[in-house]
Amino acid sequence: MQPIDTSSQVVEVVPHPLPYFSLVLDGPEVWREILPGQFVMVETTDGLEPYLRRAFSVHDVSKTDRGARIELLVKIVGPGTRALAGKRPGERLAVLGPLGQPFGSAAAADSRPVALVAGGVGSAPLLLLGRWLLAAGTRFDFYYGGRSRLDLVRSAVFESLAQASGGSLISTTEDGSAGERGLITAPLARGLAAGGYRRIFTCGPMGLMKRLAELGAEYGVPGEAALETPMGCGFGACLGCAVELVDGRFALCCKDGPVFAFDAVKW
Amino acid sequence: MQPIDTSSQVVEVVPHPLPYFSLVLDGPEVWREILPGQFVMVETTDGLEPYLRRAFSVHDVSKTDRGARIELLVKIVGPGTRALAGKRPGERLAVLGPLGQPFGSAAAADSRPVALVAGGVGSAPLLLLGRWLLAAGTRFDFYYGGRSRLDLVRSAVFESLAQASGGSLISTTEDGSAGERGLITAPLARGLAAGGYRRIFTCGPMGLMKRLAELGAEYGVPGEAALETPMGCGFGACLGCAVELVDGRFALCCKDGPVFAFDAVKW
Amino acid sequence: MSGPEFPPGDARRAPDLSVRLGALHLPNPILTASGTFGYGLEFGHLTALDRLGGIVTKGLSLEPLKGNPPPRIGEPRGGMLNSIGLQNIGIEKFLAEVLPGLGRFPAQVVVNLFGYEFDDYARLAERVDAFPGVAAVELNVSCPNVTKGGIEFGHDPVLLERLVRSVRNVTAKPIAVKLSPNVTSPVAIGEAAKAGGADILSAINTVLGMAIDPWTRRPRLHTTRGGLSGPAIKPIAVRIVYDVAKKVGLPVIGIGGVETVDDVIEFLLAGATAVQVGTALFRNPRAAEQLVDGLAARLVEMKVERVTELVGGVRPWRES
Amino acid sequence: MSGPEFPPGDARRAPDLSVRLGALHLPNPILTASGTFGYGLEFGHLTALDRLGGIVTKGLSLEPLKGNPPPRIGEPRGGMLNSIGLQNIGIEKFLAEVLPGLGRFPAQVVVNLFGYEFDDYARLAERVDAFPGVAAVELNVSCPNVTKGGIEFGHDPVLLERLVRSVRNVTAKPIAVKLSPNVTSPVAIGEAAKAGGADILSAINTVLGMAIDPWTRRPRLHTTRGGLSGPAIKPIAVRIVYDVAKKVGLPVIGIGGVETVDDVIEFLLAGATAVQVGTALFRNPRAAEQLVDGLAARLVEMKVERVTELVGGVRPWRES
Ligand SMILES: Cc1cc2nc3c(=O)[nH]c(=O)nc-3n(C[C@H](O)[C@H](O)[C@H](O)COP(=O)(O)OP(=O)(O)OC[C@H]3O[C@@H](n4cnc5c(N)ncnc54)[C@H](O)[C@@H]3O)c2cc1C
Ligand SMILES: Cc1cc2nc3c(=O)[nH]c(=O)nc-3n(C[C@H](O)[C@H](O)[C@H](O)COP(=O)(O)OP(=O)(O)OC[C@H]3O[C@@H](n4cnc5c(N)ncnc54)[C@H](O)[C@@H]3O)c2cc1C
Ligand SMILES: Cc1cc2nc3c(=O)[nH]c(=O)nc-3n(C[C@H](O)[C@H](O)[C@H](O)COP(=O)(O)O)c2cc1C
Ligand SMILES: Cc1cc2nc3c(=O)[nH]c(=O)nc-3n(C[C@H](O)[C@H](O)[C@H](O)COP(=O)(O)O)c2cc1C
Ligand code: FES
Ligand code: FES
Repeated sequence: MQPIDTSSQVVEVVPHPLPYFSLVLDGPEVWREILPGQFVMVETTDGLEPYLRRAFSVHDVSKTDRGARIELLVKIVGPGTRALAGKRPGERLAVLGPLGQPFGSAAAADSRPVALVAGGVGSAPLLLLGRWLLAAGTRFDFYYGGRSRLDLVRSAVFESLAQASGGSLISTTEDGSAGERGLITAPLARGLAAGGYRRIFTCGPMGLMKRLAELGAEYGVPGEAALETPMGCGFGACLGCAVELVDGRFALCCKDGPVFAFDAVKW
Repeated sequence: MQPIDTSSQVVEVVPHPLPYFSLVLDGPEVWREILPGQFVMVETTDGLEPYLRRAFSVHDVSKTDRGARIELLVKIVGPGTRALAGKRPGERLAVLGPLGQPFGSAAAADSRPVALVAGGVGSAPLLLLGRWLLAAGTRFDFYYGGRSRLDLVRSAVFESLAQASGGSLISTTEDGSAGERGLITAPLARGLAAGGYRRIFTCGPMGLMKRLAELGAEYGVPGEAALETPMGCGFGACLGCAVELVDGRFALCCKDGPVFAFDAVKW
Repeated sequence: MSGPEFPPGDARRAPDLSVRLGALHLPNPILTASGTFGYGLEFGHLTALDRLGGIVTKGLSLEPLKGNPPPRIGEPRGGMLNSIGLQNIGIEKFLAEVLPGLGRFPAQVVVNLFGYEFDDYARLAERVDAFPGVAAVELNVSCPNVTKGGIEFGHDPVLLERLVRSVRNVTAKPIAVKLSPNVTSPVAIGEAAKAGGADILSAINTVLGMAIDPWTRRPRLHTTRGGLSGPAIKPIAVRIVYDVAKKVGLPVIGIGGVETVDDVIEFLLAGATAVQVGTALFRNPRAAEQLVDGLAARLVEMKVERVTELVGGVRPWRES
Repeated sequence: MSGPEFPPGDARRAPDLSVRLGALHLPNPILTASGTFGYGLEFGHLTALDRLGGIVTKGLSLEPLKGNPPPRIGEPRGGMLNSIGLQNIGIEKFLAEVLPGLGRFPAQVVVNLFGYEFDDYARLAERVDAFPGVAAVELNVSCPNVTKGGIEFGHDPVLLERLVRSVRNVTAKPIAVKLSPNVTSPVAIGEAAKAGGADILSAINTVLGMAIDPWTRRPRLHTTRGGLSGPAIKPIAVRIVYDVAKKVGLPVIGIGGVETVDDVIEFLLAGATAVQVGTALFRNPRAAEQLVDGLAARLVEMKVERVTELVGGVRPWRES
């Protein structure tokens, strides 16, 4: 479906433990068709700081009587995200979307569960993915890693979703303030060693996703990663979001991605 | 008194008929000493639009228990004034002041009244001046000119002040929507012809003030004008606010002004 | 921003937006800038291409180019920094697959050409000369993002004059030469282009810049340096447009930070006959289209019947 | 922004902020830029002058100058445009009335010199050479706001080398040459300055720009063109600092859009040993003073003990 640019209305800004919050936006009917992993480009200010729009994965989607409502899960890291945190219900923002290629479906043939692996706010696109897997009757475990417990934003939601699918939530923090102390790759490696998964879907820091790709290769488990690059436009015009592929070509994160197969990316 | 830079709190934004509003700010004790014609430099955003502070005459001053409160009368003309219009009570703004040279006193020897002449929002500094004249027992007429009635912002306040001093309000609008149709210079010229004034104090568009200087010269009535120039700093650092004087020198509007004697300025 | 509305038959209804840059005639003075709107066709779903005055293609070379490694963009305050490295599909693919589709629009197609070698430009121009769908060529001799070739031509008057002449010899199409702001005298470069047979000057290309992430200590761009664009460079662009329009005497296309109708008016007053919109399109894909409407409305407000009346209309305080 | 707070005796208490640019030793790398903070003394009531690393005076000429007619400033998006015209009190008045008062501060006094004629510079330098209160001279050979003189020197390597040598011959004080961004090769100019005997390169002066009021059709500046400063020019400044620091091999003072601690770090990583704060002072008179505190706090956060460790510390993705 072609992306469209809408002046969408802020429904609310839901605070989570800082620096996280959810931005809920009302939009057109086409948003109902948004798929897990797709993103939108949001105008954060009408001024210069920042000048360009900002990319956000669609965290959740729901129908409204005349259109659709999306939720973005946002981490405040700079001027654009800070500006969004200060929006008030009723304000209007230009939102372009849906953009990019979604996560692929998990080959149904295989009966093993699926592993969703989130590094911090990388959990954003994995909520919608979890809902789809659940609806498709696919069991999944949700691996959630962060620096500290604060970075495991909305983990209760992810836990209940995983459990509803028959799976569970496994979390780690580097400071040990929640879950197992360490990196999320450790428990995942154990899970893979136990031969548990048929597919890995992940979003998070580059380092994490790279390591997961290696683990996947090691255990012969295919996977997909939602990548982040700086983006100038989000719709294929600036060519600024290059991602180097194994074949040496440069793909566009906003058009060919943001979701890429583990084995396609030159990590 | 030396200007100081304060992080002052917004008390309220008082709406007037658009594009006008009042910005009320709480500040330090020294603000109590602000004189008519002096101004402050206000940080309008913490971003880039605009980057530099904006200059505003002090419209009114009052004491608070621990400090002072000032009112700015603002016309929305661009990003900075628009940003100020959107401030909310409790927000903090950097405000530098008081700055500049105030209006001089009206020679008491002469018993004739004084003429205050405002062009649009040029009325801003004349409220405080009116209060001082009133306190000094000096009678004054308030001449208020604008494009339409909307530009005669707060004219009721000016009228009662003038009347309290024993004078009256004379207003004109170019579209005739209030007062006499035409320019404020017309009734003032009549007043001068009737030999009525000992001094003229004015603030408004350059063209108006130039014409008043001519009229003053014509009728041998001295006067002072509060000038406006673009200002980079307001405290004498950028040398950007040059005003050419009759002697050919360039004075700084922010330091030597903004109030200048009619006969000092090369109009 | 939206178009003006007048009672039918109202004389003010349609100010004349058409402009002529030598033999290049445009329905209106708003074009999309090279490299900021692909090859034109891709974005028909995001904006009404048929409203534009012209479309300047992404820089095209003889062979396809894969471009620079990431990171390719950064975002300093007030602008954008890029080093795409002229990634493009190559002239042949463009002529075969893209150009035909562009025929449907009144918007004029300007093909932006880029070469590594001196001869590349003439070969590219020769190749497109046969295609009526190409209204003009724009020579990018000023792209800061390629290590070899390209840029030197735009910094050396002697070389540039020869380069433009070599192109002039192989095509009758209007030739626009895109000026670099990164030179001591854009006027000297513009004069060289004119001497070589250029019909139009496009000013400006991006300004050479650099930014560093204070935490990772990495340049924001893989190539270290890149091209600055957006609002931050507008005053530089207006100055160069003013200088070359006044001193070189060729029609000028103003480029650099154009986003609002005020910006368009400013460039026109400075001496530009048309403008290109670049970075603003990334923020708002409809920016160019909306400027066409906005400009029409503004002309009515200004009581100006022909947009050309504004060209060079700045009123200096004194001779300069 | 405010200073770091540590338990007394804490080793992290005071990172070393002192820097040396040749013979110019500064308590910290934060200076005020010429023309943006008067002669230094005037603003003691607005900021703690004794906290600064150095104060660069407004450009001084042999005779007082009255400057350009208004309007002298405009405010394009993201920056400031000025054409003050080097209004100044003249070198004699400065030496007699201002300099003595500056003696009280640890902040080093750098005298910015400007001349219309070739010989003016040497005469000015000779005049200040006797005054121990002057820590260094900065030659403004790159001011875009004067019609005759000044600027040409900064655009012509041959002329500049001779000019700097003429100054070198009359003073033993450190000589900083202020580079213009409005040239094809700042490196060539920097090398000429070095060949002439310069000790330090100050980069950059303002970028030549222009803006027009779309309604009055008047240039925003009486002189039509003027100097662009502020955040908008930072990427240009960082690029030039990086290039000259790497290729010329003289200590560099980074100037252009410095406002935040991130900006300071960015310039240091690019190769600057110190920075000057200009336009930011207009927005916040305490900007420079606050940067001294902020920088100290940041070094602690970065676990960097000496600010000099950061100089030139950028990590390019590849050789460039
Ligand atoms: C396809 C896609 C989907 C995204 N989804 C989400 C999401 O759901 N929730 C969310 O919080 N964020 C998401 N991001 C990241 C988000 O776009 C950035 O955090 C945002 O642009 C930062 O803008 P800013 O102005 O607040 O900070 P900036 O000033 O732009 O950046 C602050 C710091 O973060 C770094 N940075 C900026 N953008 C990125 C990036 N894309 N990746 C890594 N570092 C960056 C900058 O280098 C800078 O150092 C997504 C990015 C992409 C490309
Ligand atoms: C000493 C002094 C006292 C002032 N007192 C008041 C006051 O009490 N109330 C009030 O509303 N305004 C006052 N002004 C004017 C006020 O400073 C400007 O309107 C304001 O800076 C505009 O900022 P902006 O960002 O909203 O618009 P900008 O984008 O800065 O300007 C919008 C338009 O107005 C023009 N403009 C900007 N500044 C000025 C100026 N100083 N004079 C004339 N035209 C200008 C610009 O050229 C531009 O075309 C005063 C100015 C000075 C110098
Ligand atoms: C991402 C990007 C890619 C660009 N690619 C090209 C190009 O291929 N050829 C060219 O001549 N100019 C190119 N430019 C320069 C623009 O055409 C334009 O001259 C410049 O961006 C200034 O305009 P702006 O401020 O409106 O963006 C590019 C600019 C950007 C931002
Ligand atoms: C109002 C103003 C006046 C200036 N006067 C001078 C000057 O007299 N001599 C000089 O060498 N540079 C002068 N400059 C340039 C600054 O010193 C500095 O190089 C430039 O502004 C870039 O720094 P910034 O972006 O921090 O302002 C002036 C700049 C401004 C804004
Ligand atoms: S972000 Fe612009 S092409 Fe991908
Ligand atoms: S406004 Fe800066 S000197 Fe007057």
